[in-house]
Amino acid sequence: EPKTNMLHQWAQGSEAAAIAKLGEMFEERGGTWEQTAISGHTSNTLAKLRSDVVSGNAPAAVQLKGPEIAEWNKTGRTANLDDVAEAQGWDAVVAPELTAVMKPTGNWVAAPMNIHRVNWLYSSKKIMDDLDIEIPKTWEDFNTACEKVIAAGKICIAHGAADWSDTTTFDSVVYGMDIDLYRKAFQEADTDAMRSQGMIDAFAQLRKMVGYMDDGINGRSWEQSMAMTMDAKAAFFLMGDWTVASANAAGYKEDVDYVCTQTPVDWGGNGFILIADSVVFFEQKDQDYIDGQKLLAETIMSPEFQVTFNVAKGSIPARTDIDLSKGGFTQCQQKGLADLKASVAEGTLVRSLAHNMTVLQKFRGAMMEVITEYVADSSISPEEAANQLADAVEIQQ
Amino acid sequence: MAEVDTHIEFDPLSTGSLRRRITSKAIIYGLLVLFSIYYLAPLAILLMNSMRPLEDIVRTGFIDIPSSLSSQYWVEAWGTFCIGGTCEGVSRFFMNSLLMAVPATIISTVLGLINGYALSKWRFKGADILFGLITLGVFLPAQMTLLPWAFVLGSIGLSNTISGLVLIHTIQGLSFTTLFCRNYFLAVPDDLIKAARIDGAGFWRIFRRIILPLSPPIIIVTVIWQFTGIWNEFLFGTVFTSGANQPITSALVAFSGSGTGVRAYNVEAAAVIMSALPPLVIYVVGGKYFVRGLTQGAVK
Amino acid sequence: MSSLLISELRKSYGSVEVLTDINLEAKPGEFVALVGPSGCGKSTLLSLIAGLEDITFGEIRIEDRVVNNEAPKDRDIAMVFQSYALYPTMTVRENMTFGMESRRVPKAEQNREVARVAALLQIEPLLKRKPSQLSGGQRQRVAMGRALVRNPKLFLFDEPLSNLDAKLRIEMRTEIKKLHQNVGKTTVYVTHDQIEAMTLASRIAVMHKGLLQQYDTPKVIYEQPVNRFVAGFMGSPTMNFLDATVVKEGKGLILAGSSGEVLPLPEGKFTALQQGQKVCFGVRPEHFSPASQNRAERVGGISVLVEAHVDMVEPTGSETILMTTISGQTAIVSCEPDDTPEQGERMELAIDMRKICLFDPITENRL
Amino acid sequence: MSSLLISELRKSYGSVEVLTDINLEAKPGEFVALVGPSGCGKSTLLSLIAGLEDITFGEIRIEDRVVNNEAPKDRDIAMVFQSYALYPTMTVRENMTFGMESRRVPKAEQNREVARVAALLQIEPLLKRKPSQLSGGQRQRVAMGRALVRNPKLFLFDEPLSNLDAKLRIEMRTEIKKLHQNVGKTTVYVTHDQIEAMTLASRIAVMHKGLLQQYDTPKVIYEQPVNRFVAGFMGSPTMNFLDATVVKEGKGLILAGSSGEVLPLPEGKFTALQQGQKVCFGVRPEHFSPASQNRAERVGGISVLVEAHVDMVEPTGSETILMTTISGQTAIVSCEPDDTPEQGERMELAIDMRKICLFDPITENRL
Amino acid sequence: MPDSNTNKRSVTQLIQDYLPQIVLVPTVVAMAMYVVVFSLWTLWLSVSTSTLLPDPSFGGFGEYVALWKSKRWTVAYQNLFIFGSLYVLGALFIGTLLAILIDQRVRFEAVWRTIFLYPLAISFIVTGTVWRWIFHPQTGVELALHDMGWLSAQFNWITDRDLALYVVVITGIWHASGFAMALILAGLRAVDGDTIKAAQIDGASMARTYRRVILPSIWPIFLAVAVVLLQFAIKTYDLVVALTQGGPGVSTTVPAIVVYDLMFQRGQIAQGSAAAVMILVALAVVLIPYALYMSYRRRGEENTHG
Ligand SMILES: Nc1ncnc2c1ncn2[C@@H]1O[C@H](COP(=O)(O)OP(=O)(O)OP(=O)(O)O)[C@@H](O)[C@H]1O
Ligand SMILES: Nc1ncnc2c1ncn2[C@@H]1O[C@H](COP(=O)(O)OP(=O)(O)OP(=O)(O)O)[C@@H](O)[C@H]1O
Ligand SMILES: [Mg+2]
Ligand SMILES: [Mg+2]
Repeated sequence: EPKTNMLHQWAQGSEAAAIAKLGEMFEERGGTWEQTAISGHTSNTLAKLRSDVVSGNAPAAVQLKGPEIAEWNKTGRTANLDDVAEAQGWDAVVAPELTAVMKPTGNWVAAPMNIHRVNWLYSSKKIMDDLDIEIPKTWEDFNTACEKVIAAGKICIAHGAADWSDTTTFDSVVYGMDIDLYRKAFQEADTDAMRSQGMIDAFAQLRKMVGYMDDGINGRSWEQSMAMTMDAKAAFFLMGDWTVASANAAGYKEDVDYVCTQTPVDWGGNGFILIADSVVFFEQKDQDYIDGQKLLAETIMSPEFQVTFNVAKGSIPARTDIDLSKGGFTQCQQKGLADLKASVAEGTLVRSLAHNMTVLQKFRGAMMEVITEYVADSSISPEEAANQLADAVEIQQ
Repeated sequence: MAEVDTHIEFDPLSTGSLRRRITSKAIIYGLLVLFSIYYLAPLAILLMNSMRPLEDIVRTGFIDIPSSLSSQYWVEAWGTFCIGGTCEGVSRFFMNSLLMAVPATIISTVLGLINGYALSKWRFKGADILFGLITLGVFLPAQMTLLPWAFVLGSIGLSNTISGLVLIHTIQGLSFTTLFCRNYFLAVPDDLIKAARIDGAGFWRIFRRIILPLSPPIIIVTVIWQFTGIWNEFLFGTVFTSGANQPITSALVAFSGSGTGVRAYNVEAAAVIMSALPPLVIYVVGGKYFVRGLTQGAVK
Repeated sequence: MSSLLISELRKSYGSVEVLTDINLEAKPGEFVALVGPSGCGKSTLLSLIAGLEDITFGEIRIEDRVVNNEAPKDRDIAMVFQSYALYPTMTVRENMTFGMESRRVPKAEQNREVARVAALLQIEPLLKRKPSQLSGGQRQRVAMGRALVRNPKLFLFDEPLSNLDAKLRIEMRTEIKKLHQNVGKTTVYVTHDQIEAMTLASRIAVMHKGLLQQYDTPKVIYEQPVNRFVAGFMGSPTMNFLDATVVKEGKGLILAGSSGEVLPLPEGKFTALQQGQKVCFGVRPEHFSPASQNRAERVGGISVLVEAHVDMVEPTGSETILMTTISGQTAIVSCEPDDTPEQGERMELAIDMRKICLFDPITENRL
Repeated sequence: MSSLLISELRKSYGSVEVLTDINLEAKPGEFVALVGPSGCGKSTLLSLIAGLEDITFGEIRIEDRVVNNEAPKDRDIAMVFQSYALYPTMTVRENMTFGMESRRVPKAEQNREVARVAALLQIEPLLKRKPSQLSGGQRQRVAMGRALVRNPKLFLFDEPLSNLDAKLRIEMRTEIKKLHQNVGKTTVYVTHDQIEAMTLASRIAVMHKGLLQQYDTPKVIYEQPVNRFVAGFMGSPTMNFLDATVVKEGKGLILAGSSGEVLPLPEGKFTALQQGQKVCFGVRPEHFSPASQNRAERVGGISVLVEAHVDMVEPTGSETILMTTISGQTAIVSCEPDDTPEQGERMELAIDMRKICLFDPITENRL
Repeated sequence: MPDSNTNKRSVTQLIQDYLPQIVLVPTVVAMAMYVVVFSLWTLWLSVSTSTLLPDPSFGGFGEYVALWKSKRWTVAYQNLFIFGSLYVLGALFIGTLLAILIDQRVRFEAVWRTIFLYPLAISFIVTGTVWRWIFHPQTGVELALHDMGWLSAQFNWITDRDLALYVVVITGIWHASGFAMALILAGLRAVDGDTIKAAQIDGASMARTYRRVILPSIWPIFLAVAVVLLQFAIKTYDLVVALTQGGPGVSTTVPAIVVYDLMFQRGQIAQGSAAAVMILVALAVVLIPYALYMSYRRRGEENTHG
């Protein structure tokens, strides 16, 4: 009798509801579902995982992201899903950008649940209309628009400062200004790239943008920031597509209250910064749990789940073979999928630094510290910031 | 063991002219009221917001005169609020906390009493070194002990159980309880022990008949200290238990974290008050004895 | 047979020796008082007898049985503490029965014993009270009651009266004396009050710095102290010590600072004295008397007269204490209120020479 | 002029009156001792004089100025406490200068004062120490030093010696006496030790239950106590009270329980006595003496002989206390060691009839 | 010759004699494991090559170097000292003030005492959360002032990187000063009333009496409270997490947060252990002098008694 116990951090709200769906489906398929939802900081989930592994009770399934998967794979304690993957033909349907992450050493150790897009720009429809502003396509446009908004006495960027949200914004800035720089600096942790003029320019742009924010950014949650834009108190909000789910759940309407577009890019074309939530499987001794892992992997990769889960979460399925025009996906989500495909075609697809899809946690953590400090402390110059970014990474190498 | 409360203190303000006395009393009460506002504000804000509609809170913040009050959020918090993937409110986490805090408090207090008694009244070679070792435990940062504890719990099969937390809190608490009890018992005259030994009583009989009856003040201190400490601790609860096994403080940590989804502040405020209620009641009821016992035991 | 026999006893705490080579014997029914200044080791000795501390060296016998390795409860002793050490959470009755309960004495016998002792000490009305509801004297009595119930072989008292105020102390002293005469148990009684020791004990052991100085009857201790320490410690006001030089081939003394008057020594008592030897001349305050009321001669003693200047007069009611200067040395004199001189007066004092002591100024031993 | 004048003073705590109608006067330079049992209100009275508590009713004057509403610091007094109340964190010198600093006395003068007082009390070597580094006697001295530095109008002492052990207490008592003779300040001295009061005071105020019983010189208090309480409180061992009946038209007594021997009363002293009146016959222990050594007659007094049974003998060294039974009533007798009878003996005792007191058994006042 | 060392005691007698030691065995074993083994384990990890999981092979002291090169850590360590000293001194100061106020024979003493003491019962998580609500300009005091019409009112310490640490201090003081108050009050009550009377007679004003006589004489209580609070300060974690999450930027990070993040979020167990060892060092800096001082004092006391 297949059993599972999944460790994840979606303890509340729509995310909790989405994961509850997974449980239901798993049980429908004859499994016994258990979950361990750790609320709060990601560290809490990871601490839990680590302590479980140390105590010899590695969880059957864990929600993990990005390079962490490879790291855990290296410890040799992850389970091999190649059998299921082969039987179900995952290689064919999973977005190619993800397969490298899910198969760190050539074997499937994780099942992707979704693809989130980070580089969304939400604009307040009302402000755009009132002030007669075009939704900006480039960073220069963006700055011009902001000047206009500020002149009109409104807040331009709604933001809640935190290391991850500051970095989310910076992801978009660097990516939009220089995609190669993004790849070198943020995906390969190349410290020369971090010290380059491009990075200094990006920091300068970030500094400008901090100026477009109000001074209440510290301690504000991202939902509060979102509401500011939706309620037309602020013009723009830069955030991932989970915003869509939350906004819709809170009763805001696409194209009425807000408009979603990709964040500005100076190089034209379609861009996509991606996150994929995935579930990693650890080796088990109990046959029930081993069976459960197979069943869970199948469930996660099943089109039904991918649809239900992603509708709830605002993201797009990890399977590329799903038609988003059906099943309750919003326009933003559909636009997201289209952009993804275009981006893949143009070769502009990247993974997100802010959301732990690129470099190891230790580099990411060090970099986020620098970025969030830069946002908080206006006395740091862009040059200093670029050097600090590189230094922080070099220390950890 | 000086009785703190029977001490007739000298009151410099009871002499001198009437006017001076009145002004000084006014200043004293004025200051006390001011400070009380500082101390009570958070509690008042919690209480108020636990009954305000969410729209109010979102619109006008936490400090505002409520437009309407309702106890429905309390009901929700207790029974239906979604925490950690289940929507059963805080009730069962509350029970978990009780199941964790009560045994851990009792066991660590009992052991602390015995340890303190053995260390203070049967001084043997090395007793001071042992005592030093035990008190060191007071100061170990919890983060440091997480992984070793994980290993220990795993090897004895207590991962993700309330019993595991009871074990951790008992051992961590031993330092405090032993410290308190030992210092308290130092004030019990050695002659009592000698008299009892001559009377033919042994180690346990002296403990039961002489020491325990003298211990209520320090038992109150250790119980209050341990209970609130254990009840309010969240790191171990978060890391070593999950889901249905979590104690209430860990379950409510969502508060501080960057959780996603819309925040029901009013329900959370109600849940927070509930989670704080047991230690609060204990302090309000036992505060007097706590202070008295603490000065007899801790400050030496 | 002896009730208590202590031989070559030593006790050290770490490297500090607090008791050195103590030898002491108590006959059945004897009342032995241990006196000495604070810290001289009295309580330690009592603890060793009781078995509350380990013996470093030596032997203790109770009724001829070596008890060195026996636990306190097996030594059949009872002890009364300075702080009374009553169990604060038990009633008086429970305090008294606690020991019997520990020894599993049948209930009926317990009740009989409590009744007997309570009657003896007249504490029946207190049996239901807690120690905190008792006055100092009552606590004292209960503490004794607790010691009495078991009819032990040996009673140990550690300064049982020193927490009481002066009046009560005198009353309780008499009570203890009566009690001992009634019960007749061998008793070792620690005190630093020499009057208690004098009035209560059949023999007194004077201790100083862990050493037993003298062990004898009160009379001998008071009248023939072995050394200056014992002489000074026993007696209140304390003995006067005057510097003097031996003259007349050992048959007289000249006080240092005097104009040369010779004080003749009693015949045959100080035969070993050498001409010119320096001595310390000890006279107790009550062995002075105004020449007019020469007490010594009245009772058939020999006396000598010295001149004194009265520096201060302290009437206590029943007697008057005079601070005087004799040949430039200060001396305390006690006299009857009726004989009291005025402050500043010069007067003749008679010294009862039968009662004086001489000490070697260097060894401080009595000559 | 009087240094201190207390008129109709009352003090209540809530509904409990702890001092009732106290009238007391101290002449300049007088040494007044307040004695009485614990809880009689001595410390309260001192606190009222010092201004540490509010007066309920009445008036206190210091050097003829009403101070009822003045703060302690304005009354120009100094006080020495039982616990010494030295400031534990200050050195001896700082303890002494603290008051002067509070009053902004110039530094130079402070130093002069400290030097003067330290010399007077011989505490110069202690000036740099903290109180915890001092012995009991030294603390006592420093406490006095602190009181002395300011040259106040009035000295108040609250049982300054009761924390010291017996020997030291006697020494310090003498020192205080010397000091008072040197400094000559008016002093109010609380004690519950009647010997201290007797030896130190120029006048003694005996208090009982908030009432002033008697205020007079030590001699009068001792010899002519106004009532049985004062008689019993002053003197150690305490006065014996024997029941008796007046016979021979007021010229003789018969002890209750005796076989009818008449004790003749001294002439002219008890003229108001009625035939058949019951009285309480008070004799101090030292006014008995063995018939063979009839002290009373020796000093020219009148004495009567009574027969006594010696129940117990308590030799204290300088004197011997006898517990006796006279006509079935117990009496404590003090005698010289040389006259000591054996326990159980019958003996004849002489009573010095000049010294006796008679009390009304009901009002307890002296007749 | 009598010899007290001939031991003829039976086994049960022996057990009786060593009972005090025997009952301590479980505690000693537990504490030896908890204190000694856990500490050594951490020490070893800090020089190991551990990353995601503990790994016992030796990796040198590089992690310490890396730790001290990290800005976040240096800020955190510096914050520890700033926060620690302000928190302890502040709590002692407020606690003393409150104790003195209550000591003036006020009415309803128990009520005041409870009001000031109750924060001790509240968890740091809740404390931090509620105070964040109060301090945050968009939810708390500033908003309330704006709503009341005072639009220029500014109260945004929590979002100001230079002031945010003081918010943590104020909140910490709120939590702990009742504890200080309670102990100091009990201390004040135990001060010998006669010394206070003596000071009055010496002409000292009330303020001077407290400053020069009463407070100095209860300094051991201050010391004890300070040590208890300092170890709280050094272990501070939940309070900051709930109140500021270490921000703005890293301006309010404290070492315990860094340790936790390094060990658990970033998978740098070795560096996290190194940080934990540094916390122990900070503790030792506080505790060793205290312990030495206390034992010195105890010895001193014994000497004056002896
Ligand atoms: N446990 C101990 N460790 C070390 N020294 C001790 C111990 N107990 C007592 N002493 C020392 O032994 C000496 C004798 O102490 P003891 O208590 O027997 O004196 P004492 O004569 O009873 O004095 P007091 O009259 O003050 O009661 C003292 O110097 C004391 O300091
Ligand atoms: N603050 C107070 N409130 C109520 N009663 C008090 C107060 N202070 C003293 N008393 C009572 O007043 C009476 C007199 O007390 P006081 O201290 O003056 O006695 P005392 O003669 O000094 O006794 P002692 O010799 O024990 O010092 C006592 O019965 C005491 O209980
Ligand atoms: Mg002793
Ligand atoms: Mg008094």
